[in-house]
Amino acid sequence: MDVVVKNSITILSIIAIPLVIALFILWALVKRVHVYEVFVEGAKEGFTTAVRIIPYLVAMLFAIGMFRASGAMDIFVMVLSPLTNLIGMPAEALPMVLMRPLSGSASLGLMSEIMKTHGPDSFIGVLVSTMYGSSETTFYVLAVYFGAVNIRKTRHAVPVGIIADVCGMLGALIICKVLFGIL
Amino acid sequence: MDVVVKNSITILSIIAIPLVIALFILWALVKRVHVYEVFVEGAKEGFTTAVRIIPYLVAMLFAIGMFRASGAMDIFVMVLSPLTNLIGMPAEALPMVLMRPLSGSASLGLMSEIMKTHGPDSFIGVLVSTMYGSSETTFYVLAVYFGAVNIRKTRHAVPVGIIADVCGMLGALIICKVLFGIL
Amino acid sequence: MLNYIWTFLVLVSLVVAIGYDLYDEVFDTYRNGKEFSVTISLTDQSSSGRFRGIAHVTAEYYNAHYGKNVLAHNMDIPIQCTVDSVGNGTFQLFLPEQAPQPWLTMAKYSPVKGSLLGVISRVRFVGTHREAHAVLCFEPTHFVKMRSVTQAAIDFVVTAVEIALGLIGVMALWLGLMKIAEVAGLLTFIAKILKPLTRKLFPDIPSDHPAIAAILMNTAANMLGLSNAATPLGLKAMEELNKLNPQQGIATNAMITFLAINTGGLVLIPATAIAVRAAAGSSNPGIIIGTSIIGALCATIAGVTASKVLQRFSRYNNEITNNEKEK
Amino acid sequence: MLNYIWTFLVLVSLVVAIGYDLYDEVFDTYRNGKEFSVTISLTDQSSSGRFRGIAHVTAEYYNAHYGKNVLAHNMDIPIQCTVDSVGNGTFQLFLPEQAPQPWLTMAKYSPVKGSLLGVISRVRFVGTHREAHAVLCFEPTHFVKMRSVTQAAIDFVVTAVEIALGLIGVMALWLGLMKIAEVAGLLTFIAKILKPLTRKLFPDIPSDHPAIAAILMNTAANMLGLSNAATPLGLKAMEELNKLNPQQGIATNAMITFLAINTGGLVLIPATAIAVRAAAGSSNPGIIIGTSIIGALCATIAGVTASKVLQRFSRYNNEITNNEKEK
Repeated sequence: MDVVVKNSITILSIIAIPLVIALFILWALVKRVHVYEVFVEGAKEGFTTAVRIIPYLVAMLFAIGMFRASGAMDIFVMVLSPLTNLIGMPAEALPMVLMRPLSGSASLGLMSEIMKTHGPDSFIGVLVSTMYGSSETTFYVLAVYFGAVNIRKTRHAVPVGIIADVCGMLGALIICKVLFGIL
Repeated sequence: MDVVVKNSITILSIIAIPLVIALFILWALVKRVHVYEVFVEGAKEGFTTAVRIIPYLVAMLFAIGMFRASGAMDIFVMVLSPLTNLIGMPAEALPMVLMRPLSGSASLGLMSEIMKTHGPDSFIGVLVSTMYGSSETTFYVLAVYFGAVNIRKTRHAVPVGIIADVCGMLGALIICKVLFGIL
Repeated sequence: MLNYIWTFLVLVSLVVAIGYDLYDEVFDTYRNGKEFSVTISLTDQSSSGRFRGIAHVTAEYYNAHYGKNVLAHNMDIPIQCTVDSVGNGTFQLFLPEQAPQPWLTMAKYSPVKGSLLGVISRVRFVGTHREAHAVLCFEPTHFVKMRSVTQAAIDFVVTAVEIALGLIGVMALWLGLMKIAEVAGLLTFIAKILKPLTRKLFPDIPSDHPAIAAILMNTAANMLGLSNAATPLGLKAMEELNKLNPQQGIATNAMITFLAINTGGLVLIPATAIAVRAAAGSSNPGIIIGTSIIGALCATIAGVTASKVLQRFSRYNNEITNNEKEK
Repeated sequence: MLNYIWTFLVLVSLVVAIGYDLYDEVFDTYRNGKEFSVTISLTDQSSSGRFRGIAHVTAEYYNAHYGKNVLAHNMDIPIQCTVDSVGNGTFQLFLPEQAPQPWLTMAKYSPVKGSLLGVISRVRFVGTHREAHAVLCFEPTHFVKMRSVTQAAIDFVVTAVEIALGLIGVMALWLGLMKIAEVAGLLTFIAKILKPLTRKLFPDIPSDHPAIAAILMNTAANMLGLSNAATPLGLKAMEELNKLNPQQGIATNAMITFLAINTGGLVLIPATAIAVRAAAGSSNPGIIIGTSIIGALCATIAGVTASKVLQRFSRYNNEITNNEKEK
């Protein structure tokens, strides 16, 4: 990636928040809004929203925590690896694929471990860090975002999230194979 | 100050709380109040009051935190020091005058630093610790106290606070000059 | 759907944990009740039958005892014993951090964490009391996985609350700032500018609704990797979307499309992954920027497409659209 | 008024931060993209082009490079590099805590905190590979003040919540005790005793109102330096005063007078200041007791006088008094 582009994105991400704050407050000054009073009015929601999330987050992390600790991951890798071998996914990357949507800290640990054993510039190292960098902790996001508005019937949100995760992981695998691997 | 007076004040501040608790409960016993039930009844308010403060405290500390970190203080000292030199205020004490009403921890840090560089028994050391000891974190108090009762229109509270702070700082300067300095 | 996944995660965890534990019981992984012989070099001995020393564990004996080839070198481990005149008593083995398996797990679930406890017997002192031969019998270790699964459940539940309470501050900050922008009319302004872009993605949302601005700001914060701002803005967006929700408690199409964009995880610079790579000594930590963006784009496009396709087959779909049309 | 001060603080902070950062950009404080030559003594070398060593940085070169006289002695800093066959690659410099400025700031905002990262090039090994000459180019450092201001905003917001949640316990304790005193009639009793003293200060409050007792107790706790009790009692006083407030959301005269007394900060023994003086080795730490009291008296008297004078010019004043009179 071009260094100039990378640097300008980095700078943008640094100045984004101060700029947004400045823009909001200057705009409000022009419109003669009582900023402090309005800020306080809006900030009141902070506590109730955070508290509303608690049961959803407890439910989700309870299940994910048990799953992480049970060692069920190893069994899934064992069962699924013959299938994923067919599409050329290295078995070492499979735990990342399975864990990434469930737990950010667990997948970060997996990534660091793979860096240590295989090296960060090995094909598996690049693949796993691409996978980590190109997706979100889907189930955590689902729990928090739906929890904040008390949504219990998620309709097709879970299938959509899983489809997105699978496609993202496949996309990461294919692009890494094309650029760095032997296709 | 007389040591006896100082010691008796110290003792008073130690026994004040136990004495008040004992007085309250004994008086309540005489009046046949159901102390446990009434205590719990009153204590219930503790949580809601504390939570009600949050948005006000967030708003205030957000602005104060940014101000502290921005280094704007140095610029204010630069701009104001010619003015304060006229009334004989040492430039080293100016950051304390400006920071004391905003942030307790920042002004405590300033005081410790001045003690280190100028010595606690120098004129500046005595002046700065007098200034610290003789005033309160006005804006923090305003945010918390008004926040607890949802007051957003503070009317003349801010000017009153600023006038009190300025007079307190001037009083501290004058008394220190009279007692320890060369007026 | 979340019902099934949740049930699946919980039940699979329990079944797998029981499976591992039964395996350990059947194959006696921890050699519960079996005797383990050691030689102890004494370092300190008091009169009351209490002594400290170094227990010498040979790799050969250890591997044979546990039936696994886990220990490469002999080990010297500090031990403390209390024995009576006949040579029976209790011991405490202070395990180092790099101790081999079964012992490491046994120490983790020992009553005194990090130490192995048990009964010592047949203590024989040799060589003017500078050395002793003895037989150790460890406290039995049972159902380790079940215990760790239970512990994880409790730990994660506590973590969940910490995460939520830790959100209060940044939530308040961003909700306060967003309220300023809302009252000042800035959010409506942004929403109107973005109308051509968002009409396709969120046809159900009125074109000047503040939800659009919140969604935009959440997406921008996510792309720039500003997670401190992204979550509060995302929750604000959900709350705005929920104001348009005719059936509280049931997700709307717009919410699911928004979450598809959000969980796609499009980040322009994946800072965490780059930092881990840099710390691991990569010769080019930033090489994954391009590949990550392509991966995330795949996920986002697939997610949005799936949300648009699946909403046609959803059970609640028609009701919501009808209600909205009536308004 | 608070609106203006708040806006002022936020905008001034941002403007100043941008000013400092532009200064850094214009005068190139961090020498972004400039080459820095070092000599490295190798300590450890693996076959894959990875090596560790000690980078020798001379004071003369460092000061010349950054155009400032910041480094007095030469420095030896651990370094880890990954280079290809041509001698190009990346490095990580493990900065010690007492490193000189620009580097210390650069390390603080580096992707791997505490280390400087960057590109190493033109690596030449000399003397049977025990030493290497190379050129370092650090990851660019930009907009440091903006980042620290943003970070401070988030840190303080989190602190605000911690302070508020930390108040719950003492709040509950004192509100419980005050309720006991209230139900037992003690607060009314105290208020009646103090009537001659408080009639002047708080003419709007009925003479037997519990607010008087809460104000008295808050003032006493403040004077004795009992901050754990002072804040809850002060909040209790505010709540009692708010019960007499005809226009919720707007401060009353009594509230402002009370706050003037409170922010005056009259403390009989300023314990924190004395402790700091003692810790700094003062020969007479308590010397400030008298001067502090005089300073605080000036503040209190000025504050109360100002509150009495300014309330006549306040926009909301008449409404409040009229409403109260009607009751």
